[in-house]
Amino acid sequence: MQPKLHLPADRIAHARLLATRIAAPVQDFIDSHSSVTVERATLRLAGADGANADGVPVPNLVVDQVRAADPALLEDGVLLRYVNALLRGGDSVETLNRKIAEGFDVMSLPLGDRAALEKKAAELVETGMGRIQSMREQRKGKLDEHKDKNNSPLLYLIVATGNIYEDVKQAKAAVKQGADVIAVIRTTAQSLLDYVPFGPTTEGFGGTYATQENFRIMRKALDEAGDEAGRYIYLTNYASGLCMPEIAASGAIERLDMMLNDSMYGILFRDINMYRTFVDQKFSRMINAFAGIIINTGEDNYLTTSDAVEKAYTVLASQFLNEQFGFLAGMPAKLLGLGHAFEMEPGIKNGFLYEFAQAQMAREIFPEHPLKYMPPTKFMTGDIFKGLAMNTMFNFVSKATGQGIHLLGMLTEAVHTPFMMDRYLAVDNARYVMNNIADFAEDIEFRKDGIMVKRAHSVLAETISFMEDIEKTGLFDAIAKGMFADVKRPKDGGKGLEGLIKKGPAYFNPFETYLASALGLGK
Amino acid sequence: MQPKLHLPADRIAHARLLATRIAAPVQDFIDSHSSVTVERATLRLAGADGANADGVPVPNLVVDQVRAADPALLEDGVLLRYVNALLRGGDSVETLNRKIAEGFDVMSLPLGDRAALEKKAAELVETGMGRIQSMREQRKGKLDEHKDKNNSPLLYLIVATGNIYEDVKQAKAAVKQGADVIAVIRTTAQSLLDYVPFGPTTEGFGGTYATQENFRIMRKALDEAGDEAGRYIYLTNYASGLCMPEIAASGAIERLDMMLNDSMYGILFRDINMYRTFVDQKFSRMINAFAGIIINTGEDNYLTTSDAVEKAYTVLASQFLNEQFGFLAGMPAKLLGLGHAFEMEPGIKNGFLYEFAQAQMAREIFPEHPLKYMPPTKFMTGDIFKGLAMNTMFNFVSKATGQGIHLLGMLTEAVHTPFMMDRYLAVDNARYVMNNIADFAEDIEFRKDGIMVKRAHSVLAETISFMEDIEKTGLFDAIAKGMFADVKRPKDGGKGLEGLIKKGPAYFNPFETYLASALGLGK
Amino acid sequence: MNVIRPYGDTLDDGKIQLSFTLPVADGAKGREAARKLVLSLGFLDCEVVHSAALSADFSFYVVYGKTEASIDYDSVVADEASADASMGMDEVNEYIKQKIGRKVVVVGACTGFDAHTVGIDAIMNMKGYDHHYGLERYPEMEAYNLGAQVPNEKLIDFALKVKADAILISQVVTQKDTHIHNMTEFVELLEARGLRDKFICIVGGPRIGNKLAVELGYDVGFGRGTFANDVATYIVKKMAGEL
Amino acid sequence: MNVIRPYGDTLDDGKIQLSFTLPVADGAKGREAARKLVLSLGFLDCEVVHSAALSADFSFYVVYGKTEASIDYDSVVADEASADASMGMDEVNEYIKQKIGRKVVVVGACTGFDAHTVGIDAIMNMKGYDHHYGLERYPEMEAYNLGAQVPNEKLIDFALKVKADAILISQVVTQKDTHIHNMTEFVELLEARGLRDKFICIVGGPRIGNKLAVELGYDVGFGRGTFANDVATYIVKKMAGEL
Ligand code: B12
Ligand code: B12
Ligand SMILES: Cc1ncc(COP(=O)(O)O)c(C=O)c1O
Ligand SMILES: Cc1ncc(COP(=O)(O)O)c(C=O)c1O
Repeated sequence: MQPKLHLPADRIAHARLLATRIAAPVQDFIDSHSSVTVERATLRLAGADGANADGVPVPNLVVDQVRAADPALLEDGVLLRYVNALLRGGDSVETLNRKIAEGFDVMSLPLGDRAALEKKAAELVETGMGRIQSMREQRKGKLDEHKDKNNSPLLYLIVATGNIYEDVKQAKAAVKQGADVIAVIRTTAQSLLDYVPFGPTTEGFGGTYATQENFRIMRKALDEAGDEAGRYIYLTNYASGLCMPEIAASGAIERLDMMLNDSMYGILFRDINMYRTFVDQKFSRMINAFAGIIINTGEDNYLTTSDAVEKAYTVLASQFLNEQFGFLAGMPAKLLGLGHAFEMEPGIKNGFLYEFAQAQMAREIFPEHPLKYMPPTKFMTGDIFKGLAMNTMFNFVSKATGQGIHLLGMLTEAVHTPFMMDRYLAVDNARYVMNNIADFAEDIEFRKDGIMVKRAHSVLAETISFMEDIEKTGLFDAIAKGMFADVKRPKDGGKGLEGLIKKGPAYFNPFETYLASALGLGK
Repeated sequence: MQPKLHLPADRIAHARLLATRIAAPVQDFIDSHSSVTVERATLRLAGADGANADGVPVPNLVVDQVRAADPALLEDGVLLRYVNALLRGGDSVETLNRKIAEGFDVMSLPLGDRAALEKKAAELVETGMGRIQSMREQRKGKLDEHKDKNNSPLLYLIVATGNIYEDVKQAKAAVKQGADVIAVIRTTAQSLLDYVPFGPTTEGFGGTYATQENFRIMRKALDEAGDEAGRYIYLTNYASGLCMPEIAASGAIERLDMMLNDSMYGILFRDINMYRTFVDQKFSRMINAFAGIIINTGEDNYLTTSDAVEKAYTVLASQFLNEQFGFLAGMPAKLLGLGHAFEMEPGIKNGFLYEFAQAQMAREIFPEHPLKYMPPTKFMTGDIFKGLAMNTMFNFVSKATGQGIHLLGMLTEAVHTPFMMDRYLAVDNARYVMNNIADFAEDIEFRKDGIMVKRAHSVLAETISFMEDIEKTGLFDAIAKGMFADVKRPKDGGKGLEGLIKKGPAYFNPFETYLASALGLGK
Repeated sequence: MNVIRPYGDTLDDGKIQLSFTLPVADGAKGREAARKLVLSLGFLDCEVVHSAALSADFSFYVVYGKTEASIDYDSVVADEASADASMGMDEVNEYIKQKIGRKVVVVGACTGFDAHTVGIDAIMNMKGYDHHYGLERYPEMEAYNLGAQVPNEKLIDFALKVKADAILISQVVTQKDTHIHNMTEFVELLEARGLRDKFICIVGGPRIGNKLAVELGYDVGFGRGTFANDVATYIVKKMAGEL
Repeated sequence: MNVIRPYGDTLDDGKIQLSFTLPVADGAKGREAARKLVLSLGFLDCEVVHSAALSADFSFYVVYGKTEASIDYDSVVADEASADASMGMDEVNEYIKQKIGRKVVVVGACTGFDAHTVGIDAIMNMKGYDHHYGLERYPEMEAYNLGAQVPNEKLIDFALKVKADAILISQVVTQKDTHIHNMTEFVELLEARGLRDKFICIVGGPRIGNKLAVELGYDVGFGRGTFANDVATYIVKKMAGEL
């Protein structure tokens, strides 16, 4: 698409430079730390799975056993102990998992020969990473098979029944209606659980638990539905929360295609400790990157609490930061589904022009990124007819600015989680609008000194000045001072800090090493 | 608004020239003819009103009396006989009307002194035209009082209960909701009645009878509602049909602000004889012009039967012809609400671009004309949610191309005549969209070789070649051959031919003379 | 028995969306009235999610309700003449040749004051509608389309004249039940003239249902989405005594 | 008696628009099922104006129905706490000075797993909402907003600590009736600890009605469109014994 906004390339470059400078000190911190969930994710990649009778997952049991034996041991990484148990018992991964679930303590065995351990670990890396690699290839195969059959932008629908089997029904109907992407919304507050539930689940509130088994069930259903519909269906779930890397690992194993993964969402919107979040997001993104999973970042959340006109620059600033942290985790631009949203008050004169300008701005500043564009939510009301009109305008802007991933707005957004018919109406609307304006983007230009051009320039300028402030303050302090989303998050506050681990000199994590090298990340 | 389409001025001028050449021979015919309804309209302007016990209106009674006495007398004009009766009886207009309604025959009195008759007639002209002039001034006063309070485009809503008192309720609610224009839809098939019913009416099908009393009732209601809302409310009704000039006369007297009035609608869509229609439309438009009433032409009708993409040129050709016949009747551009419509099949790829281009084309070719833009109707279905989305897109195009008179689309178009809530949803949608994109038109340009520019150029080219054909064929024959709207109308077929009157050498119609001179029309 | 209920996002949750106007002012009392009204329709549960003033005395409501109402799907009998397997054009012509052995004559019109010809044209005109040719194109049929606003009397006379097998009536305007009056008048005229049995009487239009048509004395009624071959199939099977 | 009915375009025409899904395939039988279902809800007359397939086994319907259901508008009692004449901020403060004579302490939170703070913030935060300042700005009130996902137990402890007069709970998520469980638990906890009478208990949220709140043992419930002064008015009048 031809650029329309005449944005100054040097200012954009400057903003990117600011992002690297802001991220650098954070990255230093990240590199010297792990967390309980990074360790558990590593275990999962190695094959740890299952749960005990109380539902405590095997990876948690292992970490807890290590910590119970001696908290200081965590600094060496937990994988060592799992591998040790495998080697000592001569068990398969499955057998060991079962034993652990039944009460076996990996710390009951003294550490064996280091070289043998490393060799065994290398085998596990090969198997684990091979499995993910093969999922990536499967995806590529299917995408090639159904080339050019998806809508552009991809039409993204959520299912949120709380029951994975009901979700499957709704998802299949959604595919029938034309969806390209199905996101299974998680149950309320799962992001605050410091473990990933096990097995298929049927009881969630406002969403369905993200579990590896649920991923598998939905993946299978969508492959079937997609084959029938003749297009690939992207499966999406949420990494964010206290278990980012673990969910990323399960997602990689079960061939998810997209994951919600934001470098700061957990901090700002879930009050998770900032150190913990930064550490977790990195490892989770390395996994996403290796698995070829597109991440969706959460800039839209800024606008659910702050004003979309006034605080537009926070969205752009966050996009630059998410991009930067993504690059640092080895993600290429084409996996960075940076978020933004159509959330202005519908009564604003020329509001459509501002939205159009901002969406176009995102497109031009992040040209290769599969931008994730979110529909109106905050100003949706019980007036479903007005809501439908707002969604129509949103669909228009999305197509006219070439967005990548289009979350369908629901006319009942202010009423309930989507009914099946709500979803149908959403897809139908989007397809009508997007086909009807198919080449509009190419057919118009913006007036050089017009409202839209001016708007984009001013948001970019505000963003840069905001990022300059953050750079001066430092990102940790900036968050602590409430510079993002009007919420103050004390550095040592929030959930999950206790799960942060300072890596020791002997920290052992061959998965991390493998990933870093595969992704071309220098240490 | 800046032009965007780069339409060649010389081609537009050529099209206008073709229109004058097409209209000229028709105009010659018109000038040598009158019709029963032209005569009745003249009587109405002179004050003839009321109806007999069977509901036959006084103007019809007078014409019938003249014809019954001697059909050849019609060629002198009927007014003479009415004036004669007035003078002879020494009655007031009201008394004479009552007498006629009670059975008095104006032909029972021999013709009196010519000079006295002409003098009396001149008095009637002064009174009658003075009344209309004062209505025009009242309108101007009210428009000045509520300057800039109307929406742009004007939001036009219909009421169609069949009962004038119910219509009033609905109209008032519509004004409260934001309408600028209220059109009282006529009862099904009124256009085929060769008389105008009398008095207030409560029993119509699909609409309410157009009667002078109904006009008065609604005018009063809208003045009240408008004063309350702080803006002028335009009252609209339909001139078209077998009584075009009479309804125009009643509308002028009761301060209507707009009237549906098309030079060919009756022929093509109501199978009214073509000679009759051309004669009638001229006199009705002269009255409209003098009364400052905006006419709305009916080009949208072409698209209810023909394909909107293929037959776009018929719309533009008809606009040129309606313009030309308007000019010939003394109408300035600012009273010419030329019609067009958003009627493409919603499944067409880039359909929105074609609609946008055509609406913009109409705007650029007819820059001072208050274009009347009609909503989707043909492809509306029982899917009210899809319908609402189509209306949203229509509202968008209308605002983005600066249309003048905007007929609101109803989400239930395919279901029933509008419910009160349907109208509310329509206004609400239009106001949202139009405010949200307020200055979009000024903010964009069209790509020089883009789809929209090309579309407009090609429609203009097709129009010209179509009009060249018509010029060659002659308009009467072109209609007879089915070149318009795919319907063939034999020259001597259709309704109302028997009411055509060849003017005699002594034809007397001082109202026509007055209007022609006031409107600067050379004979 | 196969009991079904409306479905929101869970089987049998009974969710239904409603919208309507009440002739009262908008406000808390209006919303409560809306709620009570919906409950009185037998909804278990009702949320008024939106209200707005339409004028000082009228207000608009959007409501989501939950009902336990259900029906036995097995007991439902589809009642749309055009519903299921109609023959295609070629099949119909073949059928006529085989089972009737002469041309079938049909006469159609838009009757009364109704001027909506697009529907009857869709059924009868050569070009047809949405890739279904009209009856005029059927070689084994003779089709006369009289167009708009045809008086019932005239239509009957014409049908007699051309010895029509079937009369096709289109009725689009339904406001104030004009279509009912008009349809009734037609049948009464036929009966008065003792001609009811001479013709297959068919009526169609977007708001016409088969039930209504049969009630009013027609053989069949066709609604929205009808194509020429649906009607043709009906006519020829009826003539051949297969219906 | 003032009997009212839904209004389409004529008084008492009883017109209502409905839309819903049925767990059956789209088609003539589905449409008939939809029609029968609506009739079974007591509609006199029902037109299925649109149907569409949502999947092989689900279908969507748009329907217009006509009902004779009516209610006596005079007998309707508006039941929205925020409905009518609330005092403004200044008035409330004046009222506290006059009739209570000490600062009024309120504690608010979004309880359970609910993280939708925008609503409680709208009521409590300084800046307020839609030009209505929040309770924190009321000079005669002391307002504590505990934010999101506060366990009921914690909220009660905090309220005791600051000697709250009123506890304000926000519940936005209603799926699977979480709000009901959560609201019930809160009241049960209070009662178990013998504290129910110590506080004015108020709950709010977009899907909360006063009726429901009172049923579950709260003093009052506030729905969508509530402003701080509505709640403040209720609290102070209740404290002053004027409610
Ligand atoms: C086009 C149109 C017009 C055109 C008609 C042009 C023409 N030559 O037909 C014009 C502009 C003239 C017109 C005028 C009026 N119209 Co009109 N019009 C429409 C419109 C937009 C489309 C109708 C259409 O062409 N549909 C397409 C055809 C293919 O569909 P169909 O008719 O349903 O036909 C299909 C089936 O029903 C069936 N079928 C139909 N007839 C038959 C017959 C047989 C025998 C069979 C087997 C099947 C069959 O098969 C067809 C193909 O599948 C509708 C709104 C809408 N979107 O539906 C309003 C609509 C029908 N009109 C309406 C009204 C009120 C009028 C007027 C009375 C308004 C007025 N007061 O001036 C006038 C008067 C006309 C008159 N005297 O009848 C109302 C009717 C309301 C009601 N239910 O009573 C509608 C619904 C609009 C509205 N919401 O107000 N109209
Ligand atoms: C913003 C938002 C979010 C934000 C919340 C940010 C934040 N800090 O609050 C984020 C993105 C985090 C979010 C997340 C989720 N959300 Co949410 N969210 C919304 C949204 C878009 C707007 C809500 C809002 O802010 N409204 C504006 C405020 C001012 O209105 P209000 O809350 O009604 O408050 C007013 C009154 O109700 C009243 N009031 C409210 N509380 C109180 C308390 C008292 C004491 C009083 C007196 C009055 C009062 O006064 C207020 C002012 O008038 C709504 C959809 C919508 N448009 O309504 C969905 C919505 C509420 N969310 C929903 C869901 C399901 C979720 C999730 C569970 C999804 C998931 N599975 O991940 C999560 C989980 C959150 C959790 N754990 O609770 C659903 C709830 C469905 C239902 N009825 O159960 C909704 C309706 C969207 C939908 N259609 O699915 N959400
Ligand atoms: C990046 C990101 N992660 C996660 C979520 C939601 O996750 P949860 O509500 O489970 O915290 C969102 C929702 O907006 C999001 O944007
Ligand atoms: C110019 C014009 N006149 C009149 C009408 C309708 O009048 P009637 O149906 O009464 O002939 C229309 C309707 O589209 C119209 O466009």
